[in-house]
Amino acid sequence: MNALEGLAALLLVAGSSFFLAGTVGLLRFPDALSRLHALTKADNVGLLLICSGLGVLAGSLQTAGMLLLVWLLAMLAATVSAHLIAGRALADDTPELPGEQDDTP
Amino acid sequence: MTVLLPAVVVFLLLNLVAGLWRVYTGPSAADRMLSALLFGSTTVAILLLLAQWQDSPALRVAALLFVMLAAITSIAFVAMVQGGAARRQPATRANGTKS
Amino acid sequence: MSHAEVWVIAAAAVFGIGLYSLLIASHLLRQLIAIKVMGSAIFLVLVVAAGPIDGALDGLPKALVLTGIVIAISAIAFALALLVRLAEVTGSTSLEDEADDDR
Amino acid sequence: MSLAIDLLIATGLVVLAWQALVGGSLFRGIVMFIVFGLTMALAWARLGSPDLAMAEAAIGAGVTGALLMIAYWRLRALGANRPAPRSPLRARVALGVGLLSAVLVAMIGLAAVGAIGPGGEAGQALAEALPATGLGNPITGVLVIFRNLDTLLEVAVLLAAYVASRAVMGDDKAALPLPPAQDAPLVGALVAVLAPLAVLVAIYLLKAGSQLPGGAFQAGAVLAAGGVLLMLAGRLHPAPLCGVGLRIALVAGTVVFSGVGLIMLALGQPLLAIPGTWAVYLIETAMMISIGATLVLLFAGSAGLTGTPRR
Repeated sequence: MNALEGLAALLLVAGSSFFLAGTVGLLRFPDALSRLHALTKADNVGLLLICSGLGVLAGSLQTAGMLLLVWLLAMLAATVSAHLIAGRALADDTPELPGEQDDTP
Repeated sequence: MTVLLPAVVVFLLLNLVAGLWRVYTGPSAADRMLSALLFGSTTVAILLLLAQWQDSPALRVAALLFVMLAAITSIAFVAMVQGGAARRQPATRANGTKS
Repeated sequence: MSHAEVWVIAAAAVFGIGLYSLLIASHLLRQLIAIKVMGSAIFLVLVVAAGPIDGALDGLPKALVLTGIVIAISAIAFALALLVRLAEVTGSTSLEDEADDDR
Repeated sequence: MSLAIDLLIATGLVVLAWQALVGGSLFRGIVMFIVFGLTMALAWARLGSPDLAMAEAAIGAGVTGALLMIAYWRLRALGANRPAPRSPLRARVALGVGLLSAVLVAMIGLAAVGAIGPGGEAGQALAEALPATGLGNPITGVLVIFRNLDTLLEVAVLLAAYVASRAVMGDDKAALPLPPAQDAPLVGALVAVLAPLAVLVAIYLLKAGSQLPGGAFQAGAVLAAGGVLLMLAGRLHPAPLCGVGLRIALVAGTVVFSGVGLIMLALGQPLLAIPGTWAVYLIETAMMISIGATLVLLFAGSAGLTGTPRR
């Protein structure tokens, strides 16, 4: 049991480090496309590791299946979102949408 | 485990706070949407961790709903800007790759 | 500071920000968001005031808030329909009279 | 450690509310508000309300963001996003009013937390009466059995919101079409996975709702999110007319709920008495369909919906 908890702890810590990497990339990378690249990949690996850690910890096949489903759907959502946002970032390099104005003094 | 799970949750929340900076500064609309993406995936991870820690399986269903519907806002965003007045010609789009 | 106090104070701050913004924002879309944010703050107070954070459930306020969430979004959707119609008819997204401006 | 989590989420809510509402571009405000909704789901999770977390997740992630963005786009297409400036005096008064209201809410909230304490009387009465109903989820019990007139009227409010929005649409129904769908192959794959899954999850939530967190409102919100997805992907279009099926879906919740209640009245029972668990399922199913259909129509801002003819 202890070995399992150790494994789960390792996976959780590894997962959160990937989330940290994604956030660092989001903050430090120079343009929208590279930020997108850093964020989506790192976050999905992080989510996978955290899901595996939780699956090990939960010890029930049903929960593990649920976690797997969540991760697969997250992959799908991230793929589509990243593709759409990347297309948008390519199509338009202007800093803000036209028609953008501050509406409060 | 009773210490590690909340610790990871706190860590991810701090991560989110850092990510908020990108929504704040932008500079482009795509950047802001990108951070919304970060918030989606991190929130899912936090919900799953809370489900385990608080022993509340229903939160996993909430996480499932989150990932299912996370893409909708992105689609609305793209539909909005591409369908709007800011629509660019395909030629401009190809030029955009230079950056 | 206890858990409940943290939530109540945060909810109060959110409500104050919402009301402040409702009064100063001129764009009606922003005002709608302000109303929605104020509603969320009240939902928080209701649920926090009902009971402990870990432990027994009190179903009454939660049922109230659950329907409230759905009703709030439908009210916002209706308000947005009104707003779009207003913009179609008057070309403005504000209820202010132009003559009221100081500038 | 748990206090640290609560403090972080609560502070996050305050910061996000400020960012969403004060200063900055309107678009940033909308994105910040979407993030605020996601954070609210975390808050409900911390407050031991998975029911609310589910509803907030479905509404916040699936409907609110899309609704605000499309409305923003429509306003911009109308060229109407020109705000008027405000006087500084008014800002100062507003600041005072905001501060005052915050103090007031804090005082009321803190007093309520101290006064009621764990497990108020109504909550205890509910916990005692619940086993007799055969339901395990107190929230479903409250919604369908103990406060059923409230719930019936809330479903009616949804219907009223739709009727009212239809009334203000003017003569040219569905005046502005939704933006065209882009990148169809990838979005198509997403829809092919998510639309059936949304129906499946909605049915699961409905079935689970009698014992576990879940129920008609969450299930209806998930269905609505699925419908919004279909509209955004160009599979459903706003139509000037409302078909028969759609009309039935719109009124199903109100009609079935009040129908069951009136039949029980005719049988000599109290008004809106629920004859058994099967009736709870029947009513919840009808409510789910109505909630989903109404929210999708409100999103479309049109009278009806029509599918795309295959090309």
